[in-house]
Amino acid sequence: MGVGGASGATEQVAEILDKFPGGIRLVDSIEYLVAWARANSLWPLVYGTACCAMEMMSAGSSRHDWARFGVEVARATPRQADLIVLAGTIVEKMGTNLVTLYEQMPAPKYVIAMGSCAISGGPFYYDTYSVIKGGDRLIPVDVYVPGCPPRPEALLYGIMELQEKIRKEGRRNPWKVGKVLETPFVDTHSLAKQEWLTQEEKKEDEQRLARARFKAENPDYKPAKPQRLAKEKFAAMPRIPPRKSGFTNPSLLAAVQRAFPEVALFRQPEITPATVADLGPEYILDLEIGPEQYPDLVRFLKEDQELGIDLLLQVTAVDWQDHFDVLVQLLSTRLGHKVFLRCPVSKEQPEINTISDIFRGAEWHEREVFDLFGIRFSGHPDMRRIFLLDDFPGYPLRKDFADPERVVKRPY
Amino acid sequence: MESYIMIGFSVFLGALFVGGAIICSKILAFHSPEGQRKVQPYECSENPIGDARIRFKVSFYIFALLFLLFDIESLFLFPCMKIFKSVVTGQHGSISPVVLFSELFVFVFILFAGLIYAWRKGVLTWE
Amino acid sequence: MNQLPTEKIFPVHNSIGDLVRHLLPGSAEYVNGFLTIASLLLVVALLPVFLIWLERKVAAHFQARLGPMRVGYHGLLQSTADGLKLIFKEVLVPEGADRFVFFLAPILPASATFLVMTILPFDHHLQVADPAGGVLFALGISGLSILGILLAGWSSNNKYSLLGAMRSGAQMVSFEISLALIMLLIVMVTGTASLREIVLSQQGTILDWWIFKLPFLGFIAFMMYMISSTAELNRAPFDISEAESELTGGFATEYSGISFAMFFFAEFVNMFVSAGLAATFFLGGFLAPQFGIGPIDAAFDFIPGFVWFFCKTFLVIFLYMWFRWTFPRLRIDQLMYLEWKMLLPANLVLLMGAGFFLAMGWTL
Amino acid sequence: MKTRQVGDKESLFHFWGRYLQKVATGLVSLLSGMGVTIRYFVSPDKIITQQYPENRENLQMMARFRGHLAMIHDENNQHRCTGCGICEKACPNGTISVLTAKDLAGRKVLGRYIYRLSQCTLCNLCIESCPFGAISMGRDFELATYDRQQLTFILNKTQGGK
Amino acid sequence: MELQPVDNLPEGFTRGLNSDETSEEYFLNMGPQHPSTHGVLRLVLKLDGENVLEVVPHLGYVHRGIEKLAESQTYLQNIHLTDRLDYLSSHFNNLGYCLAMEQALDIGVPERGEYIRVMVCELQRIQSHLLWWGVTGMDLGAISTFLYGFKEREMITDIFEEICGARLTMNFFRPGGSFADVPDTFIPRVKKVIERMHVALDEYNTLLTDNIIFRERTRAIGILSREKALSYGCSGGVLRASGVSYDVRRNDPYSIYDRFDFGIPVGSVGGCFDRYRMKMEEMPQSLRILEQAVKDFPEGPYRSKEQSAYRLPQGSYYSQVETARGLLGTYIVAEGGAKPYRVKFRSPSFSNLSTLCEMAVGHKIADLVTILATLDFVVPDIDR
Repeated sequence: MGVGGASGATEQVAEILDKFPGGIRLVDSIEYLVAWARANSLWPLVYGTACCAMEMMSAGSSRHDWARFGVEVARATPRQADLIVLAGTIVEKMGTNLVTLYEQMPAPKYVIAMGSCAISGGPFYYDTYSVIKGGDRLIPVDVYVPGCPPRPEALLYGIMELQEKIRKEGRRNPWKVGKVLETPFVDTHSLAKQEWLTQEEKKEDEQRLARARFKAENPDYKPAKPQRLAKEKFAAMPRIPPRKSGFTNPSLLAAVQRAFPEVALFRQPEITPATVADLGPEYILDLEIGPEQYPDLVRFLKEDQELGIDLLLQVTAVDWQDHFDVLVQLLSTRLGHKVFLRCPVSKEQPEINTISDIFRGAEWHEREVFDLFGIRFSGHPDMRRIFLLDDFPGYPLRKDFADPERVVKRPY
Repeated sequence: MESYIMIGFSVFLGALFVGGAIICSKILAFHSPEGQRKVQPYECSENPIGDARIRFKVSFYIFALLFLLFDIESLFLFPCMKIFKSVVTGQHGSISPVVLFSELFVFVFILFAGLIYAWRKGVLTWE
Repeated sequence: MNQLPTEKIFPVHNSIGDLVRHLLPGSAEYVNGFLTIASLLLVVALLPVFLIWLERKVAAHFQARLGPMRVGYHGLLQSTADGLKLIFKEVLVPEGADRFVFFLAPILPASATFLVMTILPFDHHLQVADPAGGVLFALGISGLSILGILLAGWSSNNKYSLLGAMRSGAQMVSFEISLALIMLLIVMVTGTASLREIVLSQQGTILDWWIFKLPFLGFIAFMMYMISSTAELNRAPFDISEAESELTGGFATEYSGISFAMFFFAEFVNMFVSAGLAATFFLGGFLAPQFGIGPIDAAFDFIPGFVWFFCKTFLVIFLYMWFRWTFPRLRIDQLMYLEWKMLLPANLVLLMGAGFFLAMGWTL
Repeated sequence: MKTRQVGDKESLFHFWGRYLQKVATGLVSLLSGMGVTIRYFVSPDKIITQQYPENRENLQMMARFRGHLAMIHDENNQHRCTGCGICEKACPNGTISVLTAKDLAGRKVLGRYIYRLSQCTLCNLCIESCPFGAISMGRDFELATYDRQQLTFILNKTQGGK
Repeated sequence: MELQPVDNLPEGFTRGLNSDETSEEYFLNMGPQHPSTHGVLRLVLKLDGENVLEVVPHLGYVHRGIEKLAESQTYLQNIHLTDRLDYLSSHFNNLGYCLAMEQALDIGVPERGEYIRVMVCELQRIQSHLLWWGVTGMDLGAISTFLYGFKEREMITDIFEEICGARLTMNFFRPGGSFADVPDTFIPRVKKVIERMHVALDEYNTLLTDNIIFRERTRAIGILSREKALSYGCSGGVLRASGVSYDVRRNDPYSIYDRFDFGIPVGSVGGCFDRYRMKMEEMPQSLRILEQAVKDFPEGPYRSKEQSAYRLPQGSYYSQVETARGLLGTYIVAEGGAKPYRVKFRSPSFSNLSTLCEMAVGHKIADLVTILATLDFVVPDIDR
């Protein structure tokens, strides 16, 4: 990082020419020409991480057509790009790559931060452990285009602002590489509040006097009541539960219990198929099973022809402070019913058998659970972190996760 | 021969033009300070894995050989083609156009047979 | 058509040359030649600027949009700005690159373009050189751009570049054969390899152009020329060597600034040359189209030849652009299939067909 | 990809038939594709480009367009905000800071309404939650700046603000 | 030229390069900054010339921790977070979240509200498919398709902007309906879109579907068998292309989808062309739904009673919707209070992408791009 000032032979040429009469004029007009060329030929890098990239593409579509500005020559390699539009959230893992990209662009290069995420982290400012709060903490940004995402026109306006900026720079106002912000992550919301409060406290004394005087002058002053806006009133509607197909809960439970008598129902200690029926058709059977039988039950559910369960929706986990629950959600595409099952895992030794040999799709889901909860799956072919960097400290979805370096706590 | 002098001259001018542009750029272009990853080869913004000077698939060479074969063979046709018209119009009285065509046909036929052979051998299928 | 006597030293004549001939007898031929080359250089230098603008405008109109609009009238100065910017842009050399070859690679195809431009017959007497083996010359020079791309890919020390270079090597090498065979066909039916004489062999009405002659075969030959020259130019749908969605920047991944501009420059001049050759071979070159209707023919004949040449060339260029903005890209094995199993056999059959026609003495 | 070869179980005649048919249908498909694009090329009325900076005069955003948060002020530059802070709580990302002061009568009023456009997701929740209808969405979109600090606004014009 | 051994085996690979003399193998990074990974997905390829031997995807280049964030926001605030999962299906995501909340709080939706939901969702499906179509064309080298797809997409985007003020991140639906009614111009605009789409789809088919180059590029590429698709938990077009007729709208109907007459296209082979065809044939079906909905679009209230603060009773709630990409499951664990205890989104792209390693092996780089394009994933949806 930290690209200092740019230098070029232009400076030396200009120094020589300046001494001659009319030399300044000449250099100036060359400078003007170069600035004009640069401003009108901004080739963007094909870069986009999230939603803003779609609006960036819209800006390139026929309707908005940024080709009118000569911006349509989008390059896939940074070597030929002049402009990088930071479209979308920048997370820690991408941060180093973004700096690489920026450094690999030849000078002069320009950066537009598009949308809230790239400006300040936007919706991911508070309580996120992986988002970089603003692109300008990594690379110098020239123009900020606010919005979430900004309209294509707003981006075009941002490009016009950038053109304006480029046109004004020349040798005498040399191309400046902007500064990388190095401020710590602050909770701007609380900061503003605090500042305001101290400011108000200082005024307290003089205000007290003013208020007393006001009260004396207007003894029967009655403030007007604020008028509430009349909002449209809506009637409550009865909910029509959607039609469910496939096995009913009682018959499903009965089938499972036949093979696995130990199976329990989550938070429903006394289970009989009859009581399950009372839970209603929308209730999805939520089985609980010990770690020993957990893979067997999954295998049973998959292989039982009658039940017809064939699709793994997901494997996930819930942190219940004292233990974890690993959750498996299954679906029958043929019949339409769903089964959830959970297996408690202790916090001290978070390890459980894998089911990736039963459902191939579980492989990534289990990696995700490992990454975010730190639950290991024994027998898993590729137990690595999936989203976060390998040296990320801790497991973020645990309830006790705290990382003051990364996370700005929500003030309210 | 004279025309080749002109061609040579224009090559000189062309090189001058191209070289001029490059020298002009050398003098006037920006030079930003060396960055950490600035000169690292671009591999989708990641660190390149291994060397870029790699061995390459043999199929490329097979096609290069085929090219040599067919291109040279077709260039052999060139003199024949050049006089074909004059033979037909009777300027080369001694050669009958039919004979010439037959000779040509045999040549091209052999070429074609070679192609069919390569085809059947599966050489022409890029794997 | 007025024919000037053939020249002593250089086969070059134009109005400027005539003027100089009067003023400076003796040295006239040299001055004349230099002037022609200088004006040609100007054309070559300006052509890509115009062609790039044209490409962007045409692409835009194919896509229901406007294209460059804000620099100059309808963005006419857009590619000028791009060119200027590229000159003033930093040139980066990747770590581990072969510096000499890295810089040489874009210069080769760019200067080679000047070579082919010299033999294009722009007008009756507007042609720098007319070697007897012009067709062979054009064919030979076109290989130079392959060399540039291969060198670029190899020297960049980048796997994407190398992949792009190898792809384009295989591709161009293949399509050169069918290009050569089509040119051979033209040589066969005209009996000459001089481009000027090939043009002159199409004198008469529009039906004497090679595209309409040789019942149907001429048209097929033209189509095949278009296909193989598009491939030779590395243009979509055959742009596998710079396939952006696969290889990011292809062979030019590591090129920036002026070095990249050189590739860009060469690409567009090459396109012009290819189109010019198509016009020369098939569309009567600088000859005015004649319909056998007196007044129209006279009017058309009045328009100078180079105007017709440019018209025809741009027509072919438009075809190239039309292809580019319509078709998806082929995969490399399909490309090879197309060349070796479709074009090449068809070419040989075509050649024999035309030979048969000629040998039988039938009118073409 | 498996390509059949000559003599590979099918007759030569069949092979060539298939081959030629492929060429013919292929050519037709290519030409019809070119037909689609040329139709766009030759009809300028199909161009849908809106020339943004040139059409500023009559560029009208949709009525509900969410460009930025704005406080509704009447002709006397009075707003309806009471500084209750409901919007502040409704905002998912701490975009709004409602800083209250006391007026001369000792009643809590709005002092400064800080709005950080740089963080705003334009989700409309603050406006939905406001019981007094004091804020609305502005329809400006030309908000790009050179400085991130300039994206923090003070929305109220009357009390407390500068 | 000597072969340099790779010192550190790239992450996720179990076997290194073939070390014998004739080896032509090498590793190549594709992404995170690559035009055809559609965002920031990183694939590390082991290649032999152009042929793909092994693919290892690396995720997380836009992992923003939405699920953690959702635990610290109120239920209502979380709706706007779902916009940012799969931003091309933000209405679906909103809907999925609202359905789970409605299930928990027993909130009904009035007739007009349901119609708005269905119509807006189907418009979004078309919109998303249009973008996908354009991008697929662009990945295969036909750049014009990209702009053609966007042309009609903008018409639909206009509708969205008119009804909710945003073009991409809508935050439109609320438990019990939507935050605003549709304006009067809604129905005429939808009619116009339907009319235009019928013409446009013909154009698209001529331009790309029937094109011989496109056909050849997608033929017999990236075959995914029925068993594999199920085992990997695929959904949406990817699953249907492999011959499994499962669509949440049909098999587990939500909202009022069971009232409409529409077909579910099902493929046979499960290759790239089948996956392409699924999407192309889904668009006319969506138009069919729209046509029916336009015909009997009712008057009346657009939402049911608003609650000032949503507090879900203890329990876990699951809803699923069919987004443009497949099955989106929203799983909310509530422990009382204004904020959820745990929120989990089962994103279709995540499971769909996991099949990539299976499909790409043995094909070329160009085919890998085709496979990526037809898988139609959205990276933030995978990373969340």
